[in-house]
Amino acid sequence: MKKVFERPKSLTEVPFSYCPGCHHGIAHRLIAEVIDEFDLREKTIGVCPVGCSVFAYLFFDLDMVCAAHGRAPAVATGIKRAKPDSIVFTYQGDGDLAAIGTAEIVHAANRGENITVIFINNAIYGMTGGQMAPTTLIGQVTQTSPYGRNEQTMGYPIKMAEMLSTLKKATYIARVSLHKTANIIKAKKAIKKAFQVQIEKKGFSLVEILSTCPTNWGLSPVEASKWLEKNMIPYYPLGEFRVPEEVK
Amino acid sequence: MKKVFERPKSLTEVPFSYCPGCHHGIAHRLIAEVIDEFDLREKTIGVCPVGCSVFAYLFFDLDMVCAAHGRAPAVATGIKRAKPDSIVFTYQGDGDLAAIGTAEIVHAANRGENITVIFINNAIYGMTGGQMAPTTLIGQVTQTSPYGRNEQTMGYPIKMAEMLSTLKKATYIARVSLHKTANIIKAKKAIKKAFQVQIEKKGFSLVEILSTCPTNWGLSPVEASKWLEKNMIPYYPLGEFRVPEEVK
Amino acid sequence: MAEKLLMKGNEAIGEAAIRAGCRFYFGYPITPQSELTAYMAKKLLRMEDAAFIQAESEVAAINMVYGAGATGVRVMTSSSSPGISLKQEGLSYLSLAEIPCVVVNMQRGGPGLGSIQPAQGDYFQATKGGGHGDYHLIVLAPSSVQELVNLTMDAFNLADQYRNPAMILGDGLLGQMMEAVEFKEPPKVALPDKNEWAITGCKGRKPRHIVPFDLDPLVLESWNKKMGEKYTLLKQKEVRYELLNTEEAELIIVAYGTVARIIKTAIKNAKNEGIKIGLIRPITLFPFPEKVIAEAAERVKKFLVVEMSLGQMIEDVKLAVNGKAEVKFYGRSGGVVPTPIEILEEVKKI
Amino acid sequence: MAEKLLMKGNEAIGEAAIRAGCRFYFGYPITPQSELTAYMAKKLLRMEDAAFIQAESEVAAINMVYGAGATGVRVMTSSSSPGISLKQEGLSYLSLAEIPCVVVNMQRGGPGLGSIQPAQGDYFQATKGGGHGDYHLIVLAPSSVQELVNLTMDAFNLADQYRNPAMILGDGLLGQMMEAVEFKEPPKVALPDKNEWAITGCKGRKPRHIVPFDLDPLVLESWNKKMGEKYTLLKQKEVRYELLNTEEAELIIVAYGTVARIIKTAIKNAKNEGIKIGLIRPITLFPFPEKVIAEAAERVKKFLVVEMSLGQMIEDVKLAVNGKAEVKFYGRSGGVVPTPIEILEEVKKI
Amino acid sequence: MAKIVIDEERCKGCELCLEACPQKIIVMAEGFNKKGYHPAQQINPEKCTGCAFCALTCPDVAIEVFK
Amino acid sequence: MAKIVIDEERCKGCELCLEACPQKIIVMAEGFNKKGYHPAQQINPEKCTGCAFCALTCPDVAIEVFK
Amino acid sequence: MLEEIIIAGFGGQGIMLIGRLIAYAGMLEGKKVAWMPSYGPEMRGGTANCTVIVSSEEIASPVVPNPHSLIVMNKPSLDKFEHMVKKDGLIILNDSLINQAVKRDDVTVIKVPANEIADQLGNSKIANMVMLGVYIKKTEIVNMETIYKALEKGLSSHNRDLLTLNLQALEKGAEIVK
Amino acid sequence: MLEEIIIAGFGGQGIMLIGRLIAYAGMLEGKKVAWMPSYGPEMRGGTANCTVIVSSEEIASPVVPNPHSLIVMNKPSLDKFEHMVKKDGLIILNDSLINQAVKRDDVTVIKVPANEIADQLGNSKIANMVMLGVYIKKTEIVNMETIYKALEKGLSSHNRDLLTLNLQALEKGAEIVK
Ligand SMILES: Cc1ncc(C[n+]2csc(CCOP(=O)(O)OP(=O)(O)O)c2C)c(N)n1
Ligand SMILES: Cc1ncc(C[n+]2csc(CCOP(=O)(O)OP(=O)(O)O)c2C)c(N)n1
Ligand code: SF4
Ligand code: SF4
Ligand code: SF4
Ligand code: SF4
Ligand code: SF4
Ligand code: SF4
Ligand SMILES: [Mg+2]
Ligand SMILES: [Mg+2]
Repeated sequence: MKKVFERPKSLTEVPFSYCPGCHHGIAHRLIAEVIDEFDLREKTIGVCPVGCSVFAYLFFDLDMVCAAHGRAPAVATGIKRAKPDSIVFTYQGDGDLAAIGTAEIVHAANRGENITVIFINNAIYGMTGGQMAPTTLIGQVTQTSPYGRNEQTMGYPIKMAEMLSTLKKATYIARVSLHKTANIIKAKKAIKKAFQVQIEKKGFSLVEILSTCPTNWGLSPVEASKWLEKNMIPYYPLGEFRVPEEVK
Repeated sequence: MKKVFERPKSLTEVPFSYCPGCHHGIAHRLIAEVIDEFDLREKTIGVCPVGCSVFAYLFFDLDMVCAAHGRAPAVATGIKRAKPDSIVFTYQGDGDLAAIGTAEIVHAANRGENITVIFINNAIYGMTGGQMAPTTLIGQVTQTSPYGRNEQTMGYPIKMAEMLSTLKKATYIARVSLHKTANIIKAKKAIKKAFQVQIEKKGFSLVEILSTCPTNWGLSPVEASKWLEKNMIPYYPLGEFRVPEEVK
Repeated sequence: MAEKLLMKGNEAIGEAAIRAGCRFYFGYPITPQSELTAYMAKKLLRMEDAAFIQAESEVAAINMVYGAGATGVRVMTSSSSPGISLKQEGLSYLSLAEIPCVVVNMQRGGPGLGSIQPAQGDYFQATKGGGHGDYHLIVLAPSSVQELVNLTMDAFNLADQYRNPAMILGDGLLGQMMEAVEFKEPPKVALPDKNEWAITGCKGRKPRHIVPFDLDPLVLESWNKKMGEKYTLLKQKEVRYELLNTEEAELIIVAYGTVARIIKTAIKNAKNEGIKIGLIRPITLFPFPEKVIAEAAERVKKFLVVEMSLGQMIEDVKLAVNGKAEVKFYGRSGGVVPTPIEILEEVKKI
Repeated sequence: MAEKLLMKGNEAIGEAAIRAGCRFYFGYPITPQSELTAYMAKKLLRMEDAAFIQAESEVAAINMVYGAGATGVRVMTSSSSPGISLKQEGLSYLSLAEIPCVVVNMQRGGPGLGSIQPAQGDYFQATKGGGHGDYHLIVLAPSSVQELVNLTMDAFNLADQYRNPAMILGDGLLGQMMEAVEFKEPPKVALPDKNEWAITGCKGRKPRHIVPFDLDPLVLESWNKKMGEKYTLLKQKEVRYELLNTEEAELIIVAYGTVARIIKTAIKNAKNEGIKIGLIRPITLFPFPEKVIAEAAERVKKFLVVEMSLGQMIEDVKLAVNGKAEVKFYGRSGGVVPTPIEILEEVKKI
Repeated sequence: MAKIVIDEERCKGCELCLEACPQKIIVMAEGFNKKGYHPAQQINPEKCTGCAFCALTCPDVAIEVFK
Repeated sequence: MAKIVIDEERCKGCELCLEACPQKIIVMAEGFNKKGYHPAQQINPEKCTGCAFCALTCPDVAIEVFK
Repeated sequence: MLEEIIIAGFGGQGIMLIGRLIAYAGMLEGKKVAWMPSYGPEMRGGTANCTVIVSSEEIASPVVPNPHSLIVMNKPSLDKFEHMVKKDGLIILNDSLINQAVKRDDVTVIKVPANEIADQLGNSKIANMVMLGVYIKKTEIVNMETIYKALEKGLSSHNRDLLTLNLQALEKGAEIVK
Repeated sequence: MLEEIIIAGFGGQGIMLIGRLIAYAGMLEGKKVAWMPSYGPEMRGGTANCTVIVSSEEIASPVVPNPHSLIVMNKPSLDKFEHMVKKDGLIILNDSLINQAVKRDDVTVIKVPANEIADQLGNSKIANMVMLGVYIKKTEIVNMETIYKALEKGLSSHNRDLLTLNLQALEKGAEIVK
């Protein structure tokens, strides 16, 4: 018998420290697979954020740098400008990218930095114990929206993919989800395109990945995936928002 | 004979400190006129930025607060939340609003803060002597784009009105210009609508005003207005991007 | 006597702030202070004439504080070390603008992302001004959950009285631990009238400005001097500290916050072994209790400063001692909390 | 001898940095340092394997420095007081991550938006660490345009040698003034190999990480200690200062940067009047020249510290003097530059 | 019948009112004001329609219009 | 003929593979692993198609698939 | 009187809750109490622990390097804390998840098949209460009734439905201590 | 030899440039020089000034509270700086824009109709060069030829077209000094 599915080389052997069923692990694996498939392991530099995935450096078998909360796009910019031949990706949560790091992501995208951003939208601050993220849904109960997110005082969940798609040099922007195997397969395709854009030096690429946080959502992993499908996808449409001609 | 045009009451007698022909003065007058016309002088609180208009507190005969560079929307949020019956506006340059203050403007808009933002897009950092703003045009020579803005390394000029219009609670968003009398009249209408949205507690309103900086553009005021018309307007289309049903 | 409640330090601060009349809170989550943000959300979102915002960042939060504070309301923000670093520009602005507010720092191990365990590495930042320019925060250092409550209430009064930002400098341990607390009526003190300066719209009066700059250096210098006088006044009138066994001591330990509690156990154990140690526990870190230390240095010739840092407060202790006694240091850092045992061992070495 | 050029301080720094091999600059405009940003744009945008970015903010700039520095290249950013406050979190990160870089602060009047005139109110922030946690920058304080050039070159070497961020602490006056400068070859010193740690992609070796945190306090503490040792080494090996007339002096003035120059004129004038004043001018503010001051305090019983602030460096002077001599202070703030005349008057009062 | 009054000392000589006036009856004065600018000046006042275009355009609010 | 190998110690008992398997041949074991989770376990291995849906879905990359 | 306890196990085993209950009950009985959790991402699937101090005097140091009692619900925690317990101290361990002997012979050890008992009661989540029952019965640091009161008052409404079940678990635990 | 000069006027009058030219020329002649501008938003329409020091010795204080010479091109600057000039010092003032007498009688005053002269030369922007011409001729702090050289070297290419015009203005200025 032949191994038809195995652990990608760009992952270390270290077991993920994520909660049971947390989608961070799936996202990690997909990135590692893409890096393996493009054979980029030795020239890739990953930038992990502050968030549950602050530990990503333990899991990716790559050169990794941990950025301050929200600043991964700026750190990645510094790296990429200094080493233009390396492949640089950031891995960021929704608190990291869509709250504190808003300016950094907007301007990295606007400058068209030739980096790839993997954006884990789990509608919550996971690491800090479940506060409202800019992406938290209306009515969603969190530590800081204890009566549900209320659009009157807290606004609507922000659609980063759509917002960034208004920027001309945001070359590839897609939104995918990990709640079902079929979606996981599509997610990988999007991540692959994003890296391809970078390899071809076509500019900024970002994949927004709808993910679960069973722990802070207070749901079992299976329930969480269903909740994502039922509540997040209607609000956050999946698809490609920006695609360069040649990559389509 | 009757006075048919006079200095609005919401301006002090202090002469503007702006350079000859600088559009900041026109914008100031329009805001003051709108405040007068709505009779809001006694309940209005203005927030001035860091930029050439840091001196706005000398010119508006209103309660005024000077915010740190880029933070005017956060300061205005604090004021408005503490005094919900006051009318709060910020007055911000393009360095202030579109660079350092990106996160603050995006999230004030996203929360739908019931404030009015007057955004002076003069495609340059005026105060500090003419550096590139995020809104500087391609090819435009500035202190920090000495060979002209190059989209390869600096990205394209950012269209804030369009970007912010992707946010659901950005109730009123318009772009106007001050390069001709007819446009000045239109600009005033937009500012009036923006304040009206706030008076009616309908949420966030912003007017992006294309303006000249003759000094740092290295042009005479008359040439500068022409340059604006010829170069900025084709890139930054004028018009209303978001209008609440009832205000249309 | 009020009912005793078992409360986490972070939540106790929140309750104390609300009882002190704070209705406006702007913050951003960070371990180990997140419970405070959550507590304020739970309470303020259900109150009239109140607001809670989870800001987009610490930078935004401190500037919301600036805006709300400018209108004269009682307002608070909180964070932990890295988040407090992001507030430095804002704190510098608030200081020159003389806007009262309360800022809580539940310190964690640093620098950088550091650790999330308790530490005291932000002493310099808090007391010397981590932002630019000459300014000082009023810095209060509680060492129990009850004191967190009391000092939070006092912080609002001091802030209003001196028109100066006040900081509660705690640490992760204080924020996370539960102890029994009582909430007494917040102390009533005569406070200056905020209607003299608050920005509320110019109805019935001349317009006012809050403008923390003046391009004329002489004007700005006059403001600096006015602030300097305020700090002198604080040093004269608001210094607080706790003394333990300082009279009979042969060695005096200076420590604040969590560490001071641990020292107390060490002192008790030492007594059993016949070693006489005293404790000076600064409760206000700015203004620093330099006089009482200077006086003690006339009598006692050995000082030990214990901090959860590489040594920061020790500089203020040395400045107070002014060469009159030997000043040693023992510190743990990175989130390590020293034990009474190791402190006693350290004492024995001296 | 190299050709003499008449250059603004800000531009001279830029030229010195480039000659020292710096090819990466990330900054944000602010008066009075904008000419440096502009200079770097003009030069680096035309160079190969170089990058200049006007970042979206000071926060972004320092984090770009972090990223570029992590790859092992020489990298710089610059700003003035409020902008430096915004970099505090980043500086704390850079310190723990041990990423070499050079940061320029052309101080202006503070706090808040302050003024744009020269000041020295950021001494505490620069030397004690305005960010969170235990860390120190290497802080160099030039007092002429030529020294700006020399120290900028040295700063890159020191940063690399100690894997520590280095700061040039100037002021608006130094940045704006023009003097004649010469550019000699940057000093060649033996530097550790960056290939040991730089993040460049793991080709041919094990992957590396730059991760400025460890949730295990004991691990973090071990890093803190390692940093502490580095600071001790700096204090032993890298202290620099200038002495003037300290041998015959009856009073010693301690001052740095621009102020020290003004003092020199005052000393000359004083000599004419028969008053013997000496000057100790710290060139490194961290490590601070405490030994030379302590030694002087054995002989001279009167010290005067002059700063363009309400008094910050005076604490380090007092710590060095340790009660052995009287230490007085004279300061101007808010952007006011003291004149030789007023300083002489002040001296006469003592 | 209309007229405009230009506040000489407020005027910075930017010439925007010259451009704005449909009647082209504003010119720059020869002399300097205290700030060192040549201020704007109306000629042929009888042609003034009181349209206020000049005033609407003046960045320094230096013009009043009467009608 | 296909088979899967579940790394018991990596498994956190999230049950996502149960959901993902079209053959419904994964269940949770009774016992605990060292971390205190009930690990997943394949039953009726002969029904396994080697489709790898389980592995693709496993957040902890605890499953290998052979075919 | 001074009792210092460390309670440790996996996150999710209800470690924090039983610590709080002891502290709360102590307070109700007029004692000085302090409760101190480990915190941070350890909570996510990793280990969690808390320290409780119940004392008749003012509590100085909240840091407890050498507790008198250790309630331990998983193996990694036993490895971590076993050596810290005071001589003549007490270790109560969850036998269901720890198939490892205590190495020390200078402490009292009580092995509790807490998960099995909880499963028998129909809810594996209340293994913590079984442990608590053992501890209270054994040490009588507070009255069992005060723990009941603490449970009633202290449980969030969400958990209150489980009150009876919790009480049963406490009793079952107490029964183990002969 | 030590010469300290303050040059002041409106922003845009070319104040900074003539200061730089003096400093540059000084350097070319082997002297120590320092040039220090006022800076900031004063530049926008407000007043601008700079200080120049030319010295045979190392320059200590770059701050000049009492200059020997003052070149002043507008009224507000005269008001601001007149009283600072050293006794027996020199004030060169732009008569075209300052219709106000110097109050002091302990200094030498030269009045220059600089704008008129510049206008006659066809470019009002070179009034500054007229003033510089007067100053150099009067003080001989450096040779006029060195100023020419400085102009050639120091002018940005943009301004170089104006070189001849600038030289004419310098000469016109020099002519005023009999
Ligand atoms: C400056 C700063 N502010 C706040 C924090 C605390 N913090 C750590 S992670 C985090 C947010 C995590 O949420 P997200 O980015 O959505 O990532 P997730 O954990 O959900 O994957 C916050 C606020 C910090 N470390 N630094
Ligand atoms: C934190 C901080 N960074 C930088 C500055 C310097 N600064 C002052 S105004 C300004 C930009 C002004 O440009 P813009 O916002 O476009 O306003 P304009 O002057 O063009 O009206 C900058 C960078 C500052 N004061 N504070
Ligand atoms: S807290 Fe949420 S996001 Fe973080 S590891 Fe757990 S499930 Fe994943
Ligand atoms: S610099 Fe530009 S924006 Fe500023 S006042 Fe002058 S013309 Fe206006
Ligand atoms: S009012 Fe109209 S016509 Fe009269 S001067 Fe002004 S623009 Fe010209
Ligand atoms: S528009 Fe106003 S400032 Fe400009 S020239 Fe006319 S009157 Fe003068
Ligand atoms: S490989 Fe397919 S059939 Fe086999 S266990 Fe996995 S999901 Fe089920
Ligand atoms: S998906 Fe993976 S971790 Fe989850 S139960 Fe299955 S094998 Fe275990
Ligand atoms: Mg998240
Ligand atoms: Mg601008």
